[in-house]
Amino acid sequence: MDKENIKSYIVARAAKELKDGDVVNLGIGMPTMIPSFLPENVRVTVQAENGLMGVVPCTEESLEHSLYSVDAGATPVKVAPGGCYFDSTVSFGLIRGGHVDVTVLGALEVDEKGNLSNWIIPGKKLPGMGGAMDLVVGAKKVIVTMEHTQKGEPKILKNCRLPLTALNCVDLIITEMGVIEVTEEGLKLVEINPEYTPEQVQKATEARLIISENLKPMV
Amino acid sequence: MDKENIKSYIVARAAKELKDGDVVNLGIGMPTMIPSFLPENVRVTVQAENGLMGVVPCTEESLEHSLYSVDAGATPVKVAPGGCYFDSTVSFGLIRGGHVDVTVLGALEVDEKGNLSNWIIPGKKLPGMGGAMDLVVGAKKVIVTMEHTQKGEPKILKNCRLPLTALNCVDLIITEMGVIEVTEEGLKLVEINPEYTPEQVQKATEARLIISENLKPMV
Amino acid sequence: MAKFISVEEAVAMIPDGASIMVGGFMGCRNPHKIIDALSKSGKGNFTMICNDGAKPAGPTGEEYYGVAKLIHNHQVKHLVATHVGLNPEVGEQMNDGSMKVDLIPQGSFAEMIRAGGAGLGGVLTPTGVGTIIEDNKEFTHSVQEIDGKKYLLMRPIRADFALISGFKVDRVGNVWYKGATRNFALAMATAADVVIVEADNIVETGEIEPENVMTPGVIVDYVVDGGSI
Amino acid sequence: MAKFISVEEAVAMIPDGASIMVGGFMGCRNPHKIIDALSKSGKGNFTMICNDGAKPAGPTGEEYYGVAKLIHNHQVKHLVATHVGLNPEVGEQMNDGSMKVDLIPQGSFAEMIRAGGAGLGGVLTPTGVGTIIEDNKEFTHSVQEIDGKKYLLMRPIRADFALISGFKVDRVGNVWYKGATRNFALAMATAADVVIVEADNIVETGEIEPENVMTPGVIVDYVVDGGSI
Repeated sequence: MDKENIKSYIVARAAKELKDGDVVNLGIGMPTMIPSFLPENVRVTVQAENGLMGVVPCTEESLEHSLYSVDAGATPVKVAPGGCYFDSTVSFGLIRGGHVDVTVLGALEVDEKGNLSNWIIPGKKLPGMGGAMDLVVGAKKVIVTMEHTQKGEPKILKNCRLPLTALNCVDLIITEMGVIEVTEEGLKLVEINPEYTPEQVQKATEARLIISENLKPMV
Repeated sequence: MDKENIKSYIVARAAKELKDGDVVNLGIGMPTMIPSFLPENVRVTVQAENGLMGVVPCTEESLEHSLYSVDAGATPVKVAPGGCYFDSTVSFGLIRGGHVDVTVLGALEVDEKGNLSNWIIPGKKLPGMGGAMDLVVGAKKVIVTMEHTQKGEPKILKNCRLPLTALNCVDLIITEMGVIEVTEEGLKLVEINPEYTPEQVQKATEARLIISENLKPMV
Repeated sequence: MAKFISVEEAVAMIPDGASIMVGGFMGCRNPHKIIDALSKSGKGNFTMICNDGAKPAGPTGEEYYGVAKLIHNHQVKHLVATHVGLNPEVGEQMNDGSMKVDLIPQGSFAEMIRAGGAGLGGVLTPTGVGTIIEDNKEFTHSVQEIDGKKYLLMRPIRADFALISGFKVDRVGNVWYKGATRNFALAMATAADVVIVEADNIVETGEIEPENVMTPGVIVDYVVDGGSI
Repeated sequence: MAKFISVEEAVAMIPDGASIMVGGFMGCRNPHKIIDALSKSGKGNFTMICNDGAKPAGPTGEEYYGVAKLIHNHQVKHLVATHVGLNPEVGEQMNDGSMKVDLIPQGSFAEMIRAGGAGLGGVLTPTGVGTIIEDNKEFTHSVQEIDGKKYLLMRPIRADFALISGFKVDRVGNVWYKGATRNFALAMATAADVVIVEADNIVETGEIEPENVMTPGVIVDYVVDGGSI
């Protein structure tokens, strides 16, 4: 699979995790692509942490949206009918208070305890955490979508080495190789891309994987 | 002075404490009467802690106001042009955060440290503190208006005996006998009703009064 | 997205012994239809979290106004409020031991409910320092000194149900409150497991401008048509 | 009640070394006229408390958008923000030691400013527990365990000035924000000694319905006419 195919493959699988009626927060990059992969009978409400509920893309070029309605990634958006705007204290009250069902976001590293690192590479890159630390602590379910490795190096580790975003926060990891649940016992490979063997997935993963007795093909 | 005259006398004096542009919160009873005693060039904004800014009385009988716009004493009111409504968390954020310049309220007891008791008489009367505890802690200036004694017994004490509303919160006490400042040194009588002598005021007061060198007639 | 139900369905959901937050102030915009039906339901043992005990006489001739109905019927075993002076039955039931009453400063009350709905560990407020509020361990966690100043750490408050009255409610459950009736509504809607809004007016989606929505429909579970007033 | 002043008068009020909260998000509805004038003022050594460092290119052809102008001009000695990834100059100035940067989780940031304006002793949040946020003693007071769960006690934040952009501002200073631009505005307006609002539209009092006022005019000190956009 090329880069674009990998992305679509991961996003299509992540879309299956969302249920009709869910309130979801979608990180920059792959997560933002999820809504276009949802079947018609699954309608979700997208929250943006800077104060929007019911976010939909702007199809038209509009200076007005650039000036008054951007999402957390500074992309001009609008709200769907029934959506609304509110301030940041309300928005993060909803996030921290468990009123967001699912948050999907990228990661630099995830480890076998469900620890997540995704906001800083000391000395190299300092994007900042924005709303990510609140989202992964507050959302009912936290899904990480990412490529399985970075330049061939594992990103799913025994222990995160980069500064953490939060402890024990990740529920599910979706990569182009498979779907991994974070369980009490450790990381459990529950679905696998039929192009790979479990051994290949383990080889690309630093943390030990428990292979589900019920391992299914990832589709 | 009869009961009504005493009230007007106290309220008229209290009105002089308010400055043009002040945001004020006025307790039930005498404090509510203050706005009608203000000169034309002193315009204040009255806040009600249940979520109104710019409260003015309803002159007309109106079911709509009873149903949708009451003040903290359950009296139907409205907001003046430029006034607004907000929720209780915002309202008390403004109060606690020092955005109310003056609060004027009644008291059961005040003592020489500026402690205040005005919300409960154990075993007898349990109105509750409502917003009073927040108001006296948060407002920049706290003025107590009350009759000097209750059935001949002093209400200005060495130490409050009833459960406190707050510690060290009162700035000024206005009664029909005089005006008393709460200072580091104790209670200082700064104005006196010409009908009384300082000795008479002290006699009606349990706490020791410092008589101001600059004692003025109360008008 | 909110589901539209009848007042009977709303009341049927609320079991004996439930903890219930009720919006409104001194009876003004308690959700009167739901409270009225609840007062006739025969259910009780409720913990009510509500600014006050309302008052006996309502502005349209009610003998008991709003939550005062439930108190009069002895359906409330525990009232958590800020002011109960307008309803003499609260003091009576407290004195005869039939109802427990906890009084909390109004600003703390609002903020504790907000904290319960916003995932915060509590509220650090200067309000109540040095008073008997410090002794109420059910609601006051501790006294803390932070950088030389004392604060009470007040606990978050949550409930099984929030019953709220809204002036305009649209088809997805977005709420707009009229006048001074907003009070604790948004905080309560975040802090209860089941949120039921009684709508004075059900309006088409879009009628409330997106900026002016005061409680987002995504946190409203059920809407009851309050009918014309 | 707010006083209406010119952008020059607004900038004249702000001294070298001031701490300044700025509303907006990634440059969107930073108060652009005031920031632009401030960027040409020659003043500096500012502590900026602002969600982000904005970004180089603005949507109407600006070379630097909003607060990015002040950063580009090296007028900021300390930036307190939640995300600075869109403005590469922040990282550069941080690495060459010319600007101090503190990063705070966005939800904590909002709540800390709110606490600063609402007289609360701090914010008890689960966000940041177990991360390096714990080590930033300037903004994190302590780690506390409350009823078995860990929280960070984050300190309140206040500033000398709050600079905010409002879509509609009436004659007494009441503000209504359009779309997603409300963000930190109300919290900041409570947490700064001097609050200056740049109005996209100055409207007659009454045009904003009393219920829909988002920042009460009583906490707005000054209004600057932002003129047509």
